[in-house]
This record gives sequence, C-alpha cells and structure tokens, in this order.
Amino acid sequence: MIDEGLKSELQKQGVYVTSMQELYNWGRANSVWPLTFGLACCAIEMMAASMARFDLARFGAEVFRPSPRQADLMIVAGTVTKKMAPLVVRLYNQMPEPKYVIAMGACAISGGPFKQGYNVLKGIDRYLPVDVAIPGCPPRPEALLHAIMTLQEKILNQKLTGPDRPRHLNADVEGEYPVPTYGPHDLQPSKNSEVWQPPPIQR
Amino acid sequence: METLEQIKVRLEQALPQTRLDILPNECPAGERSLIVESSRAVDVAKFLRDDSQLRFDYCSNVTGIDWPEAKIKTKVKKKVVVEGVEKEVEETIETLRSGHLEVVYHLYSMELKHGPVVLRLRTGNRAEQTHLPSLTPLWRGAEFQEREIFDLYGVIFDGHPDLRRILMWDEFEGHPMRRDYVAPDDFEYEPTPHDEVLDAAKKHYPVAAQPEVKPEVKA
Amino acid sequence: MNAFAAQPPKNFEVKPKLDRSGTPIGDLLEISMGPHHPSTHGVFRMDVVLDGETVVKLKPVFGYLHRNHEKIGENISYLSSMPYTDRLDYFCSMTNNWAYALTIEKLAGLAVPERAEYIRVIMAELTRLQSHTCLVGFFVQDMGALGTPMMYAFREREKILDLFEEVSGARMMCNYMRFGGVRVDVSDDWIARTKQLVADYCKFLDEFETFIAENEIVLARTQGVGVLSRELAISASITGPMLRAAGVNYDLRKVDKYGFYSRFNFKVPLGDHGDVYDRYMVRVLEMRESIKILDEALRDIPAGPVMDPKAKLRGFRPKPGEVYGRVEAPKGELGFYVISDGSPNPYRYRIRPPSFVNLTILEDMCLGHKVSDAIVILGSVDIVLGEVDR
Amino acid sequence: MSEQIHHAFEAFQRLTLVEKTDQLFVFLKHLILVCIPESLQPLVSGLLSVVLIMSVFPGIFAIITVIERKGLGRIQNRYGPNRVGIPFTKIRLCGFGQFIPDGIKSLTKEDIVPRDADKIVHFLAPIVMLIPVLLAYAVLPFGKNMTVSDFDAGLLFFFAVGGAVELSVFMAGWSSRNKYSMLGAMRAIAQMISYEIPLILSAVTVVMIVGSLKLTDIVAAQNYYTLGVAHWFVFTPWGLVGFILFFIASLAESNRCPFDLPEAESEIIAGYFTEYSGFKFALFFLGEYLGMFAIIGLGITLFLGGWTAPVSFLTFIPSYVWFLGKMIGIVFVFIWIRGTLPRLRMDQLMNLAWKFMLPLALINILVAGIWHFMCPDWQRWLVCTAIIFGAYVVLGRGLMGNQKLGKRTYRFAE
Amino acid sequence: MLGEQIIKGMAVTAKNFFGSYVSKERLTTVQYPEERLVPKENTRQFPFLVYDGDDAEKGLRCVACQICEKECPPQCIYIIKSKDKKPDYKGQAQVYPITFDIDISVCMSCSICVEVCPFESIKMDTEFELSTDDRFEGLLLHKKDLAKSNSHYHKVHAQDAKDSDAALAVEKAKAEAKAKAAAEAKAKADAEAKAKAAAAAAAAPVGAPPVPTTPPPASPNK
Amino acid sequence: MQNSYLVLVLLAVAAVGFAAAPLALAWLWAKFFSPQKPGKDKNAIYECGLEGKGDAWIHFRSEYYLYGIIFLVFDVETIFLLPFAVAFTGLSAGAFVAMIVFLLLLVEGLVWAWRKGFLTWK
Amino acid sequence: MSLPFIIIAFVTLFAAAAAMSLRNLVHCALALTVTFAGLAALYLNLDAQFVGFAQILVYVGAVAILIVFAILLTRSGDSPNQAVLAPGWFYGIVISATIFTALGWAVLNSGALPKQILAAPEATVKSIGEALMTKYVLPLEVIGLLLTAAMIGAVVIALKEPAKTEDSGRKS
Amino acid sequence: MTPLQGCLLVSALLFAIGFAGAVTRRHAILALVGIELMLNAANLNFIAFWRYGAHPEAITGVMFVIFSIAIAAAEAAVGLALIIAIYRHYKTSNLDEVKELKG
Repeated sequence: MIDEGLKSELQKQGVYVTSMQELYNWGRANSVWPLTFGLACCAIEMMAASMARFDLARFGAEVFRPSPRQADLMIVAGTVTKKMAPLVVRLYNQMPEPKYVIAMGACAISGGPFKQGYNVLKGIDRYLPVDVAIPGCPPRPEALLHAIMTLQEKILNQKLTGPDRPRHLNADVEGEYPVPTYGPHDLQPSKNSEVWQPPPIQR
Repeated sequence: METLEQIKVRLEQALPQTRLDILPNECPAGERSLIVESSRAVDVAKFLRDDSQLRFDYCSNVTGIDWPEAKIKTKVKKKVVVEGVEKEVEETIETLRSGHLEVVYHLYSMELKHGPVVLRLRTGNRAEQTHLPSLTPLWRGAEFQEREIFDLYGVIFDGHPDLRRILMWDEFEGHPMRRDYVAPDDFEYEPTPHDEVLDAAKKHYPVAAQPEVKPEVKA
Repeated sequence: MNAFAAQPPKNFEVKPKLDRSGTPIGDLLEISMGPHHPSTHGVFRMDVVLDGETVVKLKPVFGYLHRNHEKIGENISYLSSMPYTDRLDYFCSMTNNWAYALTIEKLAGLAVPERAEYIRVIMAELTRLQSHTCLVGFFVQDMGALGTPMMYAFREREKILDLFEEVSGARMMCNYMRFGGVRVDVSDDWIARTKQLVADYCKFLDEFETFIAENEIVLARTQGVGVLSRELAISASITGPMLRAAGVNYDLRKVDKYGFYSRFNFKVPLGDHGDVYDRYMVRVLEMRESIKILDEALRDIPAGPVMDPKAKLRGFRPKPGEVYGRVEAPKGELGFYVISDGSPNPYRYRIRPPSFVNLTILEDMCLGHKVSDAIVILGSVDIVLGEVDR
Repeated sequence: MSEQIHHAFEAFQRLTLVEKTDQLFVFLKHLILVCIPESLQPLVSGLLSVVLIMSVFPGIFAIITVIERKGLGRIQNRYGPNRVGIPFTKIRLCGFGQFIPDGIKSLTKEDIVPRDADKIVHFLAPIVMLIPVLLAYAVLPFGKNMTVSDFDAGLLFFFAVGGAVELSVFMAGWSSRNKYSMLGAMRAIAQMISYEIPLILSAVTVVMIVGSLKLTDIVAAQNYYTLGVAHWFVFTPWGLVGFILFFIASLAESNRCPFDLPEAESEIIAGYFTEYSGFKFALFFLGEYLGMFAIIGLGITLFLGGWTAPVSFLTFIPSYVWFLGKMIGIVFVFIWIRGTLPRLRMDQLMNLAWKFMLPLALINILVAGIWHFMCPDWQRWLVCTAIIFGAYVVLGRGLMGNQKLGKRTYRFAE
Repeated sequence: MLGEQIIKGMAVTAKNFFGSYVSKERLTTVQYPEERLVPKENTRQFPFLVYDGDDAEKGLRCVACQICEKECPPQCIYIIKSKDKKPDYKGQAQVYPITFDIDISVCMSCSICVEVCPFESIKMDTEFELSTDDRFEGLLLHKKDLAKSNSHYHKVHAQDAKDSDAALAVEKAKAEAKAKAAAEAKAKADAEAKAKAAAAAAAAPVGAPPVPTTPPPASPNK
Repeated sequence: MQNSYLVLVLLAVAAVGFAAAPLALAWLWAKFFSPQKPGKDKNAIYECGLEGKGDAWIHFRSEYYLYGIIFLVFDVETIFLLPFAVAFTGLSAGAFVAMIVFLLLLVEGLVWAWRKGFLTWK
Repeated sequence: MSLPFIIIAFVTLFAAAAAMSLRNLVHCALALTVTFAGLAALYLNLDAQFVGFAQILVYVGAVAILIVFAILLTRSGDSPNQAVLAPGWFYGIVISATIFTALGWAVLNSGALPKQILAAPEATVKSIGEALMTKYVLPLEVIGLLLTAAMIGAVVIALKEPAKTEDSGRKS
Repeated sequence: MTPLQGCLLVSALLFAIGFAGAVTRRHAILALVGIELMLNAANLNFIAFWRYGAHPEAITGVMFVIFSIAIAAAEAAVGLALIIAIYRHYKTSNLDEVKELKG
C-alpha cells in the first residue's frame, strides 16, 4: 500500500522528469548547430539551404561552427572517399555528445553513382551511426530542411532515462568509433560492424 | 600552323637521329599524333616550344594510357587471285601487341593561337621499364598531371621535381587506372544486386553460397 | 619583354624564406589547413609551414574527393558518362556537358542544329554568370565577410538555377546536353524570362560592385597579393580568368571559335597585374561580357530542331580513334580526351580539369604572404574539388 | 527607521513625474537601504547593484544574440531564426526565444578538454575572462545617479581592467595547445594591445576638456543644452575624431568584424576557443559580448553624452533608457558592420593601429589643447578642423597610397 | 578618400536590410514547410512507374524490357521479368515486371531511364521529402511504391504527360490500324491461317522491344 | 572609499559565480544523465580532422615582442598623461608645452621605429 | 591590520611564492599576474587609488603580457625534466631568509615609525596631475627620455639582425 | 602591530621571495621576474609610508611610485629584450647554460 503523499510525490517526480526531458529535447532540437563540413556537390546545396532562399536559420541551425567542439550535427554532404573517411570519423569523434549525423545525398548514404569507384566509400554508415539519410543527387535544399525537421522530430521523441534512451545518455556505450587506417587497397577495417549491420542479401 | 608532316621534317632536320612516327587517327577530327622515342623527348619538346614558328608554349593536357598486352585483330584488304580473277578479300590478322604505357601531351600555342600537336611517349613495358622523361621542366603545367599519371598508371617521370602520389594515399599499392587493376571487394551489401555485385559478394562470403543470380520470386 | 618567349619555368626548389635576418627567429609552425577547413572550398588540404604568420612552404594535398570519374567513365557507355560530367565542376554542369558533348561530336562527326548551338551558348553563359557570381561571393567570404556577399550571390544564382531547373529538371546536375544537340527545347516564355533576368543582372552587378569592388579593405586585401606573372602563367598552363588576369589574351571562345561564339560580339577583359584583385575584376568584367553575349543570343535564337536526327543515344558506338575537345569553362580550359576502340564504352576517358592545373602555381603565389592571404589566393584560383580530384 | 522611510518618500514626492520615472530605481534602492541596519548598508547596496547588472546585461546579451542573427538575416535577405519561442507552447515569438534552446543545449553538451591541454588554465580561462569584463561595469553611469561606484580615477580603472582581458584570451589559446588556438591567441594579444593605446588616447581628449576621470563628471559636462541641442563631445572636431577612433578601437578590442582576426573562421577555424565546447564556449561568447557592451557604454559616456538626451525636449525619457538605447543602437551598428565588411589582414590591422590611429590620436590631443586655449568662436572650429583634416588626409594617404591601392582600368581584347 | 567606399558598401547592406521589410525582391526566403516554391515543369527527383486506369498492377505500362536497367549509369534499377504475360494498353500480350526496385539511395536523378524507355512507362517524380532514418528499407522503392497513376503524372508534369498520352494514343491508333489492316488483309485467308497470323503478330514483340516512335531519337539495337 | 571597493569585490565574486554556476550545473547534468565519454580521438587536439603533428607550443617570433614593448611604453605614458589631462584645465600653456615635449619624446621613438620599418608586421 | 588587508596580503604573497616556484613558466607568469593584481589591491587598501589602478594598467595589462611574450619567444630549449633550480639554490634561500629576518626584526622593533594613524590623505588625480606638471616637470621629461631610450634599446636588442642577407622576397 | 608594520612586513616578505626566486631559478625570465617583485616590494613601502607616514598631505610617495612603475616597466622591457637576444644567440634562456656557453 502506497500512501497518497508518496504517490503524489512520485507523480510529481514523474512530471518533473518528463518536463525536464521535454525541455532537454526541445533545447537540443531547436539548437542544432552543424559542423561546417562540405565534401562535394551536396555541400553546395547545403550552402544553398542556408542561403536566403531557403534559410536554414529559421530553424536555429544556421550557426555553422568550424570547430567540431562546438557543433552538434555533422552533415555528411557528398561523396566520402576512402582517403577522406578516416578524417570524417575522427571529426565525428571529436564532436561532443550529443551529436547527430545526417547523410546527405546518394554518395553519403551508399556511395551513390560513384559506388563503383575504387576510392569511394560505399556509404558513411559503415563507420558512423547515421540518424537521417536524405536521398537525392544532390537533394534539393528543401530536402535538407525536411531532414532537419525529421531529425528534430527524432530528438523530440528521445527518452531521458530507461533502456531505450539514446546512445549518448548510456554510459555503457562507447563514445567513439574506431578510425579506420589506410591499407594497401582499402581501408582497414573496411567497416565498423558495430554500426553497420546490413540485412542479408536475400536474392 | 604547319602540318604534322612539316613539323616532323623540320624536327628531323633539327634533331638528326631522332625517330619520329606519326600515328594516324581515323576519327573525323583527325588529330594525329607524333610518337617520339623517350630518350629524345625532351629535345623534341624543347624544339616544339622554342621554335619561332611553332611556339608550343602551352601544354594543355597530359594523359596516361594503359595498353595491356592484347591480341589485335586488324582487317587487311588483300588482293588475291582466285581462279584467275583478282579479288579483294578481307583477311583478319592477329598481332600480339606488347603491353606498354603511353603518355600523351596535347600542346598548343598561346602566342600564335594554334594547335594542337599531340606528342606521345611510350614506355618499354608495363612492369619495370616504366621510366619516361618528365617534361615538367619545360612546361610547369605538366607537374600535377604527371604526378597523377605516376599515381594512377605507374609511369615514373625522370626529372620530375616532386614525384609523389597525388590522388591516392601514400600507403596505397598499385596503380588503379591500369586496366588490370582489381578494385577492392567491398560490395557487401547492395539493395539491388546486379550480377557483378553478386559475383563479388560470392567471393566475399565464400561459405554462405549465394543463391541463383536472379531467383524467380522474392518474398 | 615578350611574354611568350620561352621562359625557363620557375625554380622548384622553394627555399623557405625565413626572416629578414636570414635565420629563423621563431620556430616554424606546421599547420595543415584542411581537409576540414571552412575556406578550402571543399576537402582540399594545404600543408602550410608558417613563420609567424608568413607562409614559407605550402604543399597542396589532393585526392580527398577522388571519385574515379575516369575509371567509371571507361566502364560505362558514352551516354551514361553525361550525368557524371555534371558532377565534375558542380557549379557549371552545363559547360561540362557541353565540353563532353563537343568532344563526342568531334569524335563521331555529328552536327548540331543551329537552335541547339544557340541554346548551348545561352546555357554556358548563364553558367558562367552564376559560377563567377558565386566565386566572387565565396571569395569575399574567404576574406572574412560574414556571408553577406555570398548570400547576394546565391540570391542571383537561385534565379539562374530556376531557369535551369525549368528546362532540364534539376537545379545543379542539369544533364542537359546530348551528342548532337540538347535534350529538351526551351519555350518562348523561358526565353522571355531569361531576357528579363539578363536585363536585371546588370543592376545586381552594379550594386555588387558598389558593395565590394572598391571597398578599401578589399583593395588592401587583394591588390598586390598573389601576383602571377605572365611567363609563369603560360608555362604553368594556367587557363581561364586567371590567365587573362595575368595579361595573356587567350580565350577559347575566341581561339577555337567553338559553338557559335564567332557570331557574337564580345571582348576579352585582360588584367595587367595578375594579382588577386585582377582575377576578381576580370571575372566581374567577364560577367558583363557574358551579358552582352546573352543579349545577342536571346535576340537571335532561331527556331528549329534541337537534336541532330542522326545522333543516337543508346548503343552509340563511334569508330575507333581519339579526340581532344575543349571549351572555355568558367574556370578555364575544360578538356575531354576520349579514345574510342569501337566498343560502346570509351577505351580511355580523360578529363582535363582547369582548376586542377591552375593549382600548380598555388605555392608560388602564396610564398611570402600571410596565411590569410593564402586563403584569399586560393579563393581567387576558384577551385572546385569535384574537378580537381575527379 | 520609519521616519527615514518617510523622508525618502517625501523627497520622492517632491520630484516631478519625469524625475520620478527617472529616479525610480534609485529611490527603490534607497528605500531598501534605509530599511536595514547601517552596518550592512554598503554590502546590500553593492549586492543590489551587482544583481541589477548581472540580470540586465546578460539578459541583453541573450536578446542581442537573437537580434544579431535576425538582423544579419535581414541584411542577407532572409528571416533569420523565427520559429523558436517559449518551450512547451506553440508561441513562436518571432524566434526571439532562440537563445533558450541554445542555452539549454550548451549546458547539456559534453565538455571536452584535450588530453595534452593544460587542464587548469583551460578551465580557468573562461572564468577569468568574465571578471575584468564585469568589473568594468562598476564605473559606468547607467543613468542619473545610477553609478555603482564613482571612482575618482574611474576612467583609468576601466582601461586597467579592460587590459586584463588579453590575459584570459591568452590563457584560453595557450592552454588548448592547438595550433589554431595559439595563432588566435597571439593575434588577439597583438591586436588588443595595439588598439588599447588609441582607445586610451582618444579618451584623454575628453578628460582634458572635462578635467576629471570621474565618468559622472564627464556626463555632467555634456548635460547642458544650447538651443535645445546637447553639448555632446561628439559635436566638436576633436570629439568627432576621438569618437571615431574610439569606435574603431572598440571594434578591435571586442574582436568584432572587421577586426575579428583572433577568431577568424575562414583562416584559423575558431581562433582561441577552437578547443572549447559546451558552456565554456558559451562563456567566451558571453564574455565577449559583455565586454563589447561595456566598451560601448564607455564610448557613449565619453562622447555621446552618456545618459543625457540629445535634444532638450526629449529629456522626459528616463536616463537609463537613453543609456541602454544608445548602447543597443551602437550594437546595431556593430552588427551592421559585421554584415558588411570583410576582415583585415594582420599586418594591415597593425598598420591601421600604429600608423594611422595612434598618430591621429596624438594629434587629436594637440587639437584638444588648442581648442581649450583658443577663444570660443568660429576660428577655433576652423583651425581644429583643418589640422585634423590635414592629418587625416596625410595619414590616410600613407596607409592606402603606399601600396598604390585604388581603382584600376582594364584592357579589352577583341 | 579612406573610408568612403566602406560607407557606400554599408549603404548597400542598409538598403537590403530595410528593403527586406518592403520588397519581396530583398526577402527571398520561401518558408519551406508552410510555403513552397512553385513546381517547375521539368523538375525531376526520382523515377516512378506510370500505370493507366485505376489498378496499379494491371495498368502498369512497364513491360520489363530492362533497357533502363542496362542504361542506368549508377545501376540502381533492378527488374525481374515475369514468366507469364498480360495485355498492355495496346492489347498486346507483354511480359511485366515481377520485381521492379529502384534504390533511391543510389539514384542520381539523371533521367536517362526516362529518355531510353520506349514505352513511356518510367517517368520522373517531383517528390523530395524522402529523408528517413531507415537507410536499408526506407530508401529501396519497390514496385508498389513506384507505381503511380497517370493522373499523378499529369499532376506533376502536365505538359509532358499530355505529350506522352498523345504519343501513346498515336501508337495505339497505329497498332490498331495495323491490326485492322492485318485483319482486313488476312480476311480473305481461311480461318486457321487468320488465327495463326494473329497469334504470330501478338507474339512478335516479345523477344525484342518494338521500335519506338516516341521522342527520344534512339534505336534500341542492343 | 573602502566601501566602493566592496562593489568591485562583489562584482568579481559574482563574475566567478556567474561563470562557475552553469559549469557546475553542466557538470551535474553530465554526472546524472549524460555521462562524459572521453576517448583517444575525442580528447586529441583538433587539427582539421588529421592526427596532430608537431607541437603548438613553439617558440614564436620576436615581432610580437616588439609591439609589446611599444605598447608598454605608451601604456606607461598614459599614467602620466591622464593626471595631466585631469589637471589640464587649471594649467598654463607652459605645462601643456611640457606635456607636448614629453609626448614628442615618445613620438620620436615611434617615428624611429616606423622609419626603421619595425612597425611593419612581418 | 584589517581583515581585507590580511586576505589580500596572503593571496599576494602566496601568488608571489607560486610565481617563483612553479615549474611551468606560463603558470609562473599567470601567478605573477595575480601577485601584481594583489599588490594593486594593497595600494587600493592604502587609499592610493590612482597608483593602484596604474599598477593594474601597467603590470597586469602590459608587463604580464610582455613576460608572456618573452616566455613564448624563448621556449623550446627547456625540457621539463631539467632541474629548474640553479646550483647553489640553497644559499639563495638562506640569504633571502636572512634578509627577511633582518628586515622583519627592524620593522617590528623600530621606534622611528609613526604610531598614530592619520586620516586618509587625499591623493586625487588632479593633485597628482598638478604636482606632475609643476614640481615634477623635470622628472617627467627625464622619464619620457628614459622610456624612449628603453623602447629604442629594447627594440634594437630584441630584433638585432645577425646578418644582412637577402630580402625576404615576395612581400606584400 | 600597526598597519604600517603589517605593510612593511608584507613588503619585506615579498622582497625576500623575489630575491630567492631571482637567485635560485635557472631561467633568466624568472630571475627578471624576481627582480620585478623586489621593485614592487619597494613600491609597497613607498605607498605604506605615504599613507601612514608623518606627512600624507605631500604626495611624494605616490609620485615616487608612479615614476618607479615607469622605470620598472622600462627595465622589464629592456631586460626581457636582452633575454630574447641571449636566447636567439645561445638558443637557451637558461642562465647557467649561457654561462657555460660563454665559456
């Protein structure tokens, strides 16, 4: 038997935690500062998205920070080559938690049109946990805005506590991802199996 | 501009004992090229650059080409007397082309606004005799392009001031633009598997043999 | 002195010029600027050695965007390479398309209908407008302006992109031209609106020039910085506005007279100092010339088909042979060298990118300048990494 | 005690309505002070002032960050942040709530200290930055009778603590052990020390005319009107030059564009705070803005009449409103400049400081002396203006003309 | 004069600042989720498959000729042909795709598939709001996702769709005329021969795609 | 007099508090909810995504020192200039001339450095 | 001997000790800055407002910066493992302890020191200025000369050019 | 203990610390810093004597300190410049090493 006072106390705490969670998520979602980080063609559309016509600033996300220490969001905009991949991973590692990744464009998601190339990484999700992927080559600036809204939605639904809390709130999950090294033909390792678990090829 | 033949004649006068060939070109534009033996390449290039009528001061494009050993089928028209009647018969001759790497320079003149003259240098083979003289000391513009050819084709340019890999990382082995370069097998997952992808995947996962290339029905 | 006289190229031994005293007063600071750097225009990297703030050594490092265009181009059909050319210099897909189409037309001996040639000229000049506009914006941003010039530049660019999108369906990756013509005809309405845009563009350029061209800070930052001599420019195969800023009159539109450029009345602006400011102003003046070309082209464009009926897209197999085709892209000479062996795929597919070659003399221009200048000089070279690394 | 309260009220009653609104805060403070024992009065009085400063100026900072982003947006033909308002509601407030999520986020961001960094100094730098910045507020007259502590050497105090900001910047840059930070720190120190001299020298003219380092005296000296127009020092030749020099120097002292070299984004990433994340970074931001407000406040006090109204018929507006209004107005100009100008180069920056501003400031002192010794009629206007203009032309030509900068003509080839 | 041009530059930004409150020209932002740009006629994002009528399965124009699969530069189309046949819009029996997948995580929106398609069956859509956190399934579009009605096509590309309908109508008319002519020609022949001929005519285009008469001046001689 | 310094102390304390309180809050948040996750790369020095090479704590050039000296001299000058300026209104022209002489002495040093090119940043 | 005085004195002395004993030179410089600031506070405590602020301006704002510059301009040679103390440091300590003892003894036992505390004297900036421009004009000019000489001398010493070699080339 | 004595004691201690540092530390800059501390200790004495001395109305003490600050600053500038010059010459700013190098 729980007496009424304790019950209300618990409820109050629940409300307290809930409102704190909401405030935390709201704060994070509305202040997503991207890293100034353009790789290829998509970077131009990313810039276009922050320009007057589309104005990323309306979402409070125009503060492109050049240093990863102050950034929250890494927009992988463009082809990640094997020569670039270790740097991308290192930059991601150097960002403070909580941090998010948007894979913008076909190349960043899967290698895209260049996936047949010997120097092209077949998707940044082999090394990094991608939160939102935007298809397109390049995606329209509005698509990036849509992705930001998708990301905000995702952030707003995250739990502060409990087993399904996001990665950065869980002390048991590693904060860093291993940086691949340059091998004779390919990166070593060629993928981070912790992040990249593709469904088996069925056909 | 003088024709390529005229240039060749003048070159042979100016630089005796230089072997020059003209490579024909069948395409409508007909840009034929001058094949120069590599030992005299620098002299020829210098002549082309400094001659007052030619003045090829602008080296626009430097290209590497890989010609692996191959059997070349050429059709030759022959006149054969068959049963007393002279007939034209096409005959296919197979010749073995020895493999080599080729470097092509497209030269223009900014002063006289003419061009191009296409200069071709060939290496001995594709394995070890891959040295060619660098034309970078003559045309600075060739610097990065020659580095790129060194990187992607493996032609070693003697006299190049800074011959390092340019596009690939330093630890990289091999020359990826060669036609026999095998790209690393990393097509592990393809949502729309095409034949070559599945072949690669089969090699990648030898144990779990992949089913037929295109099964009938997908669940 | 005759600039065209054969000049020995610059000495490759770059002696780190240290201090006025000849001995290093301080330690040298090795910094790698890039690949992740706000103003290296992508994933370009400069390994810079600084003495105080002065650059004593600068090695460009490439390849962070090496996407194997050439290898892919050798493995796919002639037509399939067309969308890939869009992604070379991703600001100027139209001129890339044209260069490739022109090369293949030379290779296969295709003719282009008159209207299509006019459309190509219009598209190429619009591309030049937006590319130069963006460059100017970027370049002032590299100098430290907080994006405002870039925003204005992109504002105008969006208008041109709207036109591109309307015709070709995509903003940046137009994939518009084909061997023997262009893919889609333009409508009269489109031409009318383009005329309007071209008419308005002069106003924008005027405003932009008052905004930035004679600003004392811009003058101080650009004049006398990154001087490129005529001799070195020619020897280093520099092309495009950079070459013309160094005072060499070499514009492929005039030299090769490809397309219908001989029909248009335009001039080639030339700089005398070869510094960053000249490179900037030559681009601005080129935009004004482009506007003249556009005026004429939009006035004179004839009616007619836009594709050569002989051209075929699928199963295109040119005869064996080789060809080098080049156009004056906004950044310089963009060339394609294609060897056909008679199969549906080219045997060799080589791209001669302008900005890659233009980077050759980056170090020569930067040495002895401040690190801030190095950024501005790099900006004035106008590189696009998709093209540099391919 | 009640008698004292009564006295206070009585004194307040005697004021006109205009004066009442003007002196409201002074009265309230006085009211509180008379209610407590005398021994505690200094402490409480100080605490009240401090609390007021600490609530008003960081608040202005929060709003200004949003205004800056929106204003820059407008300059750049776009809206700027306009979607974030009050949490838990759908009220958007035109985006003026943008600073709340930014604050929440930077509070909850992970704090990274580089392994090789000097951890103690790295931690102390942002805290140390705030101390001199906030101390500077002690001497500023925010309004009539609203000066926290009116030192005899108030102006000197301001410059003295202002000079200490360099050290925290250096601490930040050095302790990060990052090359960009280090470059940024060295640039910051070189820049700040170079511009501190013109800053002080341009203020000296005012001191010469007023004859006091007390900032209240300086305001009082400007608080009279001829034909309804205030006698601000900016309306004299030496004052105008002094103000312009002070303005440029204050741009440089607060690391604002076009002098934002220490944090030059396009060159050295984020300068001296490259390695700072989370709230430490926010503190640098805060420190920089508070420093900017303080130095603008000083500029207003010295040249723009402090809290006085520009024309006599506007004196009904409370003095603190004038002060804050002028301050925010100049902040707008700062934002405007930031939206317009590119950055100077390091050597040009130093040239401007040492070869243009310093000589001009020295000549300005001479001019102020002449101004004082000449009889007040049109001749002294002429003489002073002529000297200053001549110096400006000569020095300006020396700055620009040496390198033959200027417009060029271009050749055209057919 | 030192500083004069700086003031001019500041005047330009001031003009833009104040202009943004009065002129649309100086405030070009389109507030995306609420406002949208006017769609352009030719805008293309990702391909879709057109079907006529109401039934996506029955009316699908695609005959699984696999030309698009072969020509697709980044190889993002995957087709499995059916074994059986069903009648197309002309009434001819055609194979149809059992599986038609497009991996839009690879697609480069080049519209070459549209150009080479002889059947007016694959077209470019304008939908771009596709960002998702599901990289594997979310970006692989199957036949049921790809199939969109002709009316949708009319909605996104009005002019194109009209042209395409017209071309199809011409073709259909031609085919009908041909069938009619064939029928009339064969009318004199006996019933068995007639039936045989009809069967042959129907079976003919199965092996190789028919010669297109549609705008892309290409001949499918693969 | 002493009381006015109290405000300074209070302000300084408030500044430290103002900086330290959110930092403490952030630390608490990290402690209870969002754990710190240090790592090899994360706590390495940022250098454009590359592994750092060379130390940032190098021996800098002496040009910086030069500006430091001139600054110091002029800074010292101000502690004479300010009392002079305060007393200026009550002073004779002779005193003004004396101060101008004092300034000219310093300006002489400045001019010397200018002439020698030391004021040019290298 | 008020409480503020004790606190300030303690902080000052502690910082001074730290400045003289820390390993890292930059830390020493920072501790030194605290010492200077503490001294300024002591001056303020002694009602010498102008001197206190001048102390902050010159020492915290300028001399500390100069020392920091000097440290940064002369590092690289000093490895951290090296001994920081000079040989014979012990004697130094002993001597300084002796000095302190002697001075302290003298201070505490001197009868010459005035015993009564007068009211806080006035040293306004105005009075300083007037004194400066009247009584101390000559020292002022001498100081001006000294500063100029010091500036020129320091510049010449610090930037002495060992050899005139080629000009540094492409300078802007 | 009178306030004056307190001040003098602090000053003496400061002087001793400065002296100890100047003598014991190997690094030339720290030696200079020690000297600077000693000068400051002297300044403190001046101020203390002015404040608690017999003739506070005469501002001699204050004037002295002002001049002393100026001189100390000049001394620091020249001293540090010397150290920099020595460093450039000998590549060390360690006093003993300099001694050794000088031979």
